[in-house]
Amino acid sequence: MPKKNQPLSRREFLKLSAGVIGATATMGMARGLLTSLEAEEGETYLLQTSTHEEIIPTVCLMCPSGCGMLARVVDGNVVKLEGSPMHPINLGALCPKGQAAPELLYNPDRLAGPLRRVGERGSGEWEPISWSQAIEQVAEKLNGLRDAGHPERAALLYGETRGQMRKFFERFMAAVGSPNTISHDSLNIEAAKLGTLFTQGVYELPNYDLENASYVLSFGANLLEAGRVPERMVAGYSYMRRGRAERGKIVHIDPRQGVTGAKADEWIPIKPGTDAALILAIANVIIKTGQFDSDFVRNYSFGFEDFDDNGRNAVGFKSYVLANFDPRQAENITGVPATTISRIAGEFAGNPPAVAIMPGKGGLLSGNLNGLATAMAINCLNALVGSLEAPGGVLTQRYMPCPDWPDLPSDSIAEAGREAERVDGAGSFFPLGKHAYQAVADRIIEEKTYPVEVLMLYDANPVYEAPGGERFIQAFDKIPFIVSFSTFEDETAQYADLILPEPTFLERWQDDHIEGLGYPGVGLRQPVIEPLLDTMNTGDFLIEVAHAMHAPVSEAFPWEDYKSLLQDRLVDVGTDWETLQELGLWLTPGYRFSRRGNPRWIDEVIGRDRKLSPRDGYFDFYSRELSCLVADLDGDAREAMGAQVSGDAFFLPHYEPVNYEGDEAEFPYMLNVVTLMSLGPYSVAANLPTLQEISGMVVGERWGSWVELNHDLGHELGFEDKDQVWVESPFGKLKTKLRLVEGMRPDVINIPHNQGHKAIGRWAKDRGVNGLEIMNPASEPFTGLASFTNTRVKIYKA
Amino acid sequence: MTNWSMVVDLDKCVACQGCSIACRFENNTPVVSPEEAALGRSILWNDVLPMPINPTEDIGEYPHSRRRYLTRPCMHCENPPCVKVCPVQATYRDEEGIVRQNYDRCIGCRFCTVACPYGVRYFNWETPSWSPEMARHLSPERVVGQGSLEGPAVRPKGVVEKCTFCIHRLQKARARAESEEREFRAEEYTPACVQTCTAKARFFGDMDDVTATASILASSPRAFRVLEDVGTHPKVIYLQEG
Amino acid sequence: MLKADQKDKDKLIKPLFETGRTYWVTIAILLAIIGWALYMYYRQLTLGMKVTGMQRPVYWGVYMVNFIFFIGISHAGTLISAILRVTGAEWRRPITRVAEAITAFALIVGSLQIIIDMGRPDRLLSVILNGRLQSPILWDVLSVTAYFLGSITYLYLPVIPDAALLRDNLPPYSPAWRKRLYSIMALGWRGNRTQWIRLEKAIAVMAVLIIPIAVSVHTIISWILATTVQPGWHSTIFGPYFVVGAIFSGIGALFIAMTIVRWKLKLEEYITEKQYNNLGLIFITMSAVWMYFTYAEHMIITAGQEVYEFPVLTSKLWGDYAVSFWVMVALMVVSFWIMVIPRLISKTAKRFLVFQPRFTTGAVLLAVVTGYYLVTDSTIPGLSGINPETLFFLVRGSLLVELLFVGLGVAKWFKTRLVAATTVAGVMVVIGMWLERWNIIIPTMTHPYLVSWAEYHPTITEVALTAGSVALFIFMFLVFFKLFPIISIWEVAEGRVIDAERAKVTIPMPEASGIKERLRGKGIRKARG
Amino acid sequence: MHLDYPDNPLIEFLYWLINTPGLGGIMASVVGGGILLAVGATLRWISKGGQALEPEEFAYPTPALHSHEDTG
Repeated sequence: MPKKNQPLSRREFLKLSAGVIGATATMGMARGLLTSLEAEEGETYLLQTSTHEEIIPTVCLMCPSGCGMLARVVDGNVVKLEGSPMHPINLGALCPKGQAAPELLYNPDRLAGPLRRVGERGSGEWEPISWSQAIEQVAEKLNGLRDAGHPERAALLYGETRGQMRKFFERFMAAVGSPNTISHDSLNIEAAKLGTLFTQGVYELPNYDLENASYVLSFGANLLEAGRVPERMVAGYSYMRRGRAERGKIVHIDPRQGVTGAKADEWIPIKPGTDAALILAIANVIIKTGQFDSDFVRNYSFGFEDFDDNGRNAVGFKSYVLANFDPRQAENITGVPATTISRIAGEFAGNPPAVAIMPGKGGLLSGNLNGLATAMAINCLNALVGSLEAPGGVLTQRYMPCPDWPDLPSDSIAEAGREAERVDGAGSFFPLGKHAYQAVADRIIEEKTYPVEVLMLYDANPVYEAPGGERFIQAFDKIPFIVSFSTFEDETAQYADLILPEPTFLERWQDDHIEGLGYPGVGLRQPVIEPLLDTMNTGDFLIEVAHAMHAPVSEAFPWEDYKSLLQDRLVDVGTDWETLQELGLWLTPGYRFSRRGNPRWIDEVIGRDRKLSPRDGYFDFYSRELSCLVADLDGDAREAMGAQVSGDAFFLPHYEPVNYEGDEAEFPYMLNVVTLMSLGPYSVAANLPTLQEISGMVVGERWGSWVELNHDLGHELGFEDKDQVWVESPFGKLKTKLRLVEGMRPDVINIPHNQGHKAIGRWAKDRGVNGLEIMNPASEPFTGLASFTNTRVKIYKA
Repeated sequence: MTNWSMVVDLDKCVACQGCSIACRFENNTPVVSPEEAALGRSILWNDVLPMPINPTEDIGEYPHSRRRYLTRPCMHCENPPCVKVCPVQATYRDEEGIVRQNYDRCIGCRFCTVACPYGVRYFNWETPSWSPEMARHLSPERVVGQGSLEGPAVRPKGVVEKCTFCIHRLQKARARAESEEREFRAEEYTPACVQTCTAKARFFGDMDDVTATASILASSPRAFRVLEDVGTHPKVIYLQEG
Repeated sequence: MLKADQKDKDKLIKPLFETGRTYWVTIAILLAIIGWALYMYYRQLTLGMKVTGMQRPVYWGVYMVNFIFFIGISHAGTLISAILRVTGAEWRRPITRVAEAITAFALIVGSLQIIIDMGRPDRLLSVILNGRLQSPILWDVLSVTAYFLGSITYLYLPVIPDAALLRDNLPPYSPAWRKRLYSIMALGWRGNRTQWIRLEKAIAVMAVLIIPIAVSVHTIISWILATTVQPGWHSTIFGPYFVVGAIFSGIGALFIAMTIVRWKLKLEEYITEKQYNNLGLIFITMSAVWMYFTYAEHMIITAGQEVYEFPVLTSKLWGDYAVSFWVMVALMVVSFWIMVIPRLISKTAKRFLVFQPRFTTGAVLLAVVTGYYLVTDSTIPGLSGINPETLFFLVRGSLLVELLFVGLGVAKWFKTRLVAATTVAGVMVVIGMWLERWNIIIPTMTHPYLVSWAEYHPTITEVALTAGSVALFIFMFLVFFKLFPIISIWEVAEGRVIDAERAKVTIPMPEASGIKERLRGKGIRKARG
Repeated sequence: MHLDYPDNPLIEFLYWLINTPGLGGIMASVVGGGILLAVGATLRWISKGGQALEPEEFAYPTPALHSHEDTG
């Protein structure tokens, strides 16, 4: 060792009493204690550090990945967050959003305690109240509804719910007597989930075994920037690329190149909304060349060949695809050369294991059934080459066992209320829908159902995040009592009557299913420091509210608080609470593939969540579940609702041309709102200055918005890079900065998501534009999905 | 003698910028206002650059255009131009090959920032500031000596700062080995960016140890160095895509 | 008691004690500007360097430009006067003091720029305590220190006999402190032979020593840039290029100072056309050498295939810095033109049409019209049938020809106005050389290797400090020359004596027929006497 | 890297010379101080010249002065 410049002279320095962070040190001793002892008299310190340091595991909530985190708490302050090396999603890594989370915790714009509105709605005049007052008031309102016999007039809109939270909300609302527990899924992942349900029969997002895949086709799945579980995808991608002996190939099919397209081995710009045609053309080539998995197709699938449907010869997948999706036909639709389609098909079928990836969010929703049909097509493509439930293919998510929830106490008011039609029309007005978050506004304004009297918003900011969110403000006029659980005064909370701030994820108890790898696991979010402000976990709050309500609602929640609820719920995960707390997670590592046709295949993989069609272990190329669901609607009725194919094609993965909003001549571009790795999908991230600073790395911007247009086209049209431009759709217009980029189809423009906030805090407010504002606010008539990606725009110089 | 060095596999890197932000929280770099940021005054010791950052090379015509991304910490050059020009030895290369920066001695002449071809050196155009709430997440660690202040210590205005390969982590790891009365192992020292790398694209280690992963990767046929022709001999080695 | 000539007394000594209103107004204005600059500097100190337009990657901006510019100006004096002294150029006598003063003050102001530019000026002493010889900044510290001390000495040595002269020839109404000042400054000068011999020896030695130091100063400044690997700077030509530029701009500054002094103090008898003419010839030489270097520097980048250097060049040729680059080139070309062409035109050139004022006026009008069409890009009536590409060359070509005619006319006008021509050229070159420093520093700074290219716009702080620096320079000049005579009295007097001696020597003129006329035709007169 | 300097004590000394903080300052002080000393000495030398026992005082250096010098 060198004597000079030696960075640390040990004896002079400090002694460490226990473990410390650093990649190697974390596993067994997640709780470390680092203390410095006094230096000997007359000697200089070289490294000065904290006197007290703790490492506390928790789970990130800056995006839906749910990465394990180790919080380094120094003298009571969270100074650094590291990825937990134990956590299978992130394997010790942490993305910029997770790294920047201390700025969320210490954000000066956080609400310091519960607030009650005193001025007009939206005036921003509040008075602080106590939590007991808040509990009393909410309980009183809900009791009032129940006393009037209309418990269904309470509604809860929720965003990201983790672990038990969704079931907890459903239970709470059920106990009160309302069916209106409405998820924001219809804005993003619902199409993918329905597509999987109608084919594979599980109401889940597919998971992908990228680690073992040789060939990956990504259909608009911006897997390296913002998928459902970006961190997991990145880890899989990285392993596929260079973690093993043979490097896998990724082909990214998307109008926008983005980071994924740039990193992929091949980027194929495709006409937006035509992925289904491309997928089916690939299937066409695979079927024609006989490269499909005949064992799977023959023995474990339904509807590949034509079949007899009560005497009628129903068209199967094979003949439908062969008849309609020749690569040359697809070339006309998609703009992808037929030779490329054939080549990709050959590569896909010839390099097993191969997998096609669908976007977890965005991308798929295109105004009509096309999104759903595309999701179905992707599943069918995977099934066709036998990649379902196979190494390097599609994995099906399993969960940790949880005890059954105790039965709800018998309650006639609640039971009657639960039977009411949902306020969002899911399952009724939208026959295929599970949730229709964005439709709530219109349906309230148009008084489609009963009035909503109590609206609760959990991690829901529809005014910002729903297309045309301004309509929610209008709808709020008809709702007498609105409660928001937002940590910040966001766009929607501004119009609430009560804001009951929830602590940040670093200060609260919550569990988290580990999703994305297939195998079950549970993560535990725990307060890494005492809550900084007078906040209350929404779980705790609702339990308190239930307790404050009249029987029998109060009896439905036999738990003291949300933490004890969790302890109760997680009793079967295979470890004790202390271990869970110490490690921050528990899991059953390793995905166990079910052999085709065996009981686990039938119970867990194929058909698990089918409600109406047989759970027989057959993968549906021809969706029986879908045909049961729309059994009431004949072909004409379906057409009246906007279906563009008739007959059996409706139940097969098919291609439906997108119904664009806006005339192509007047509005030549399709508007696409993209989520970036930096700002992510959650509104609060926009108020983290660090994330704002790195937000526009892909184009070299910082803080603010821009709109991306094809470079050559832009120059042709007389635009210069960084011009100020108006982006105008039939629904409104926005002014922002134009950036000319090379990797972009000339008929598409992009606006990054999560800017253009009108509230939240000093860093987010009035910065950039929100592309969703000018997007189509309509809902797809079958599924109730928000259909906003069918918005056409024009741009011109400001 | 250790010779610390980093390898970045661009085939794995996904340009997520986790490294940049891990660095920020590890090393207390301040956030600057949007106006300052527009002037390029953001301080990100590790930055991710869309390449080519300037139109010095063609990235091809649509649809065959291809952006690349380069994550760029300090290169800790073996022949660092910054060290040569510093009039007061506020920046120097220590015996383990880390190019360090002493905030207590820097006179703010910005010669090093001008001399560095990689733009890894950042000048404090103003006093770094955090709101009282935000200041709570600052790391209390600092490397101090007689007339020297290094590491994550909050910098005064008017001095230059840069990536140190998280020098305080090295010192901490050594101290820990010492307190546990055992040999220090190179694997115990990992800079924050390497630790957080989402794609596991970064490798760090002792180049003089032929068995270290980093030094094995550095001999890969894909290995290259950025701006090799300016003669800086960077110790951050990249592995090509594809 | 040393006795001054009555003429020197009236012209050189009296003005030191009589101060007009203009002087005080000027001083007040200058102080106001300096005060403003001080305030802006205070802001910069408290708020940080963010008040400047500097940024990443433009880490060096106007301050650095000013630094190089002022250090360049400083070459006016000492180097020129030293070279002239060493080569025994008699005509130097009336201008040495002005030149040397420019040197000293430009050095002060120039060095100040570095302190202004520092992020931590409070740690200035660190450069001495921790100075590392490997850094070109230390080389600069060494050479500027040496040059500054040498220049001050070189300015002071010739002041000694003048101070003594003043001490002994004070007007009766002068304040007592001035007497004391001059007594101290005169160092007990008695004017005896030993002192004179020692003084002249000291001056001669200093003159020789100062030349290499001066050359080193600007070479080293260029090396601050050239020792980095930044695109456009890493050039071997920079040393001599900067030295030549420095001398060039120095002469320009000297011309301005000379003319103002000559005009304000009515020193036509002292500073004659001879000084202008001879200095002008050096100026022309420097101009030519400078242009050669400029061309060489850019030529090599053009021919090289350096992807990083090329954008720097193009930004100057037609990019963001095209205006500053081409204005610089234009200033240099025009200054060269008005220095050279009038000397080439024959006195009798008037008989050619192109030299007649009405022709020039016409050319000016035509050039304005052509320029208008060029700038506004409007169609020219009657030429719509011509192919646009031909028109493109036609319009530009005709503008060039018109400007050439304007230039000829102007040159003719300047033929008889040497002082005006020289001064105009001086102003142009000073501005041009400031732009040259700008064009060297900023385009490279804005086009680095691995940082996104940037734009640089100086802020009001930088403008204020630049204005303050110029004001400080002029202020020091004014104060100094209120205290000391603007012309080295003894040197001029010595020159008069030498001239008188020389005048006694007669070269007889050949009387062969016709030769007289022929020589006269070439402007050579018969020696008188 | 193969750009290491040869193991020559002179080169090592020179490298030490240019790379040691403080030496530059010393050098600058030496140069500055040396010049100041030399200048001071020169001025003193010139000033002392006045003590020479020479009756003539010249306001300007005249030919008389120079011619005398030539002959003397």
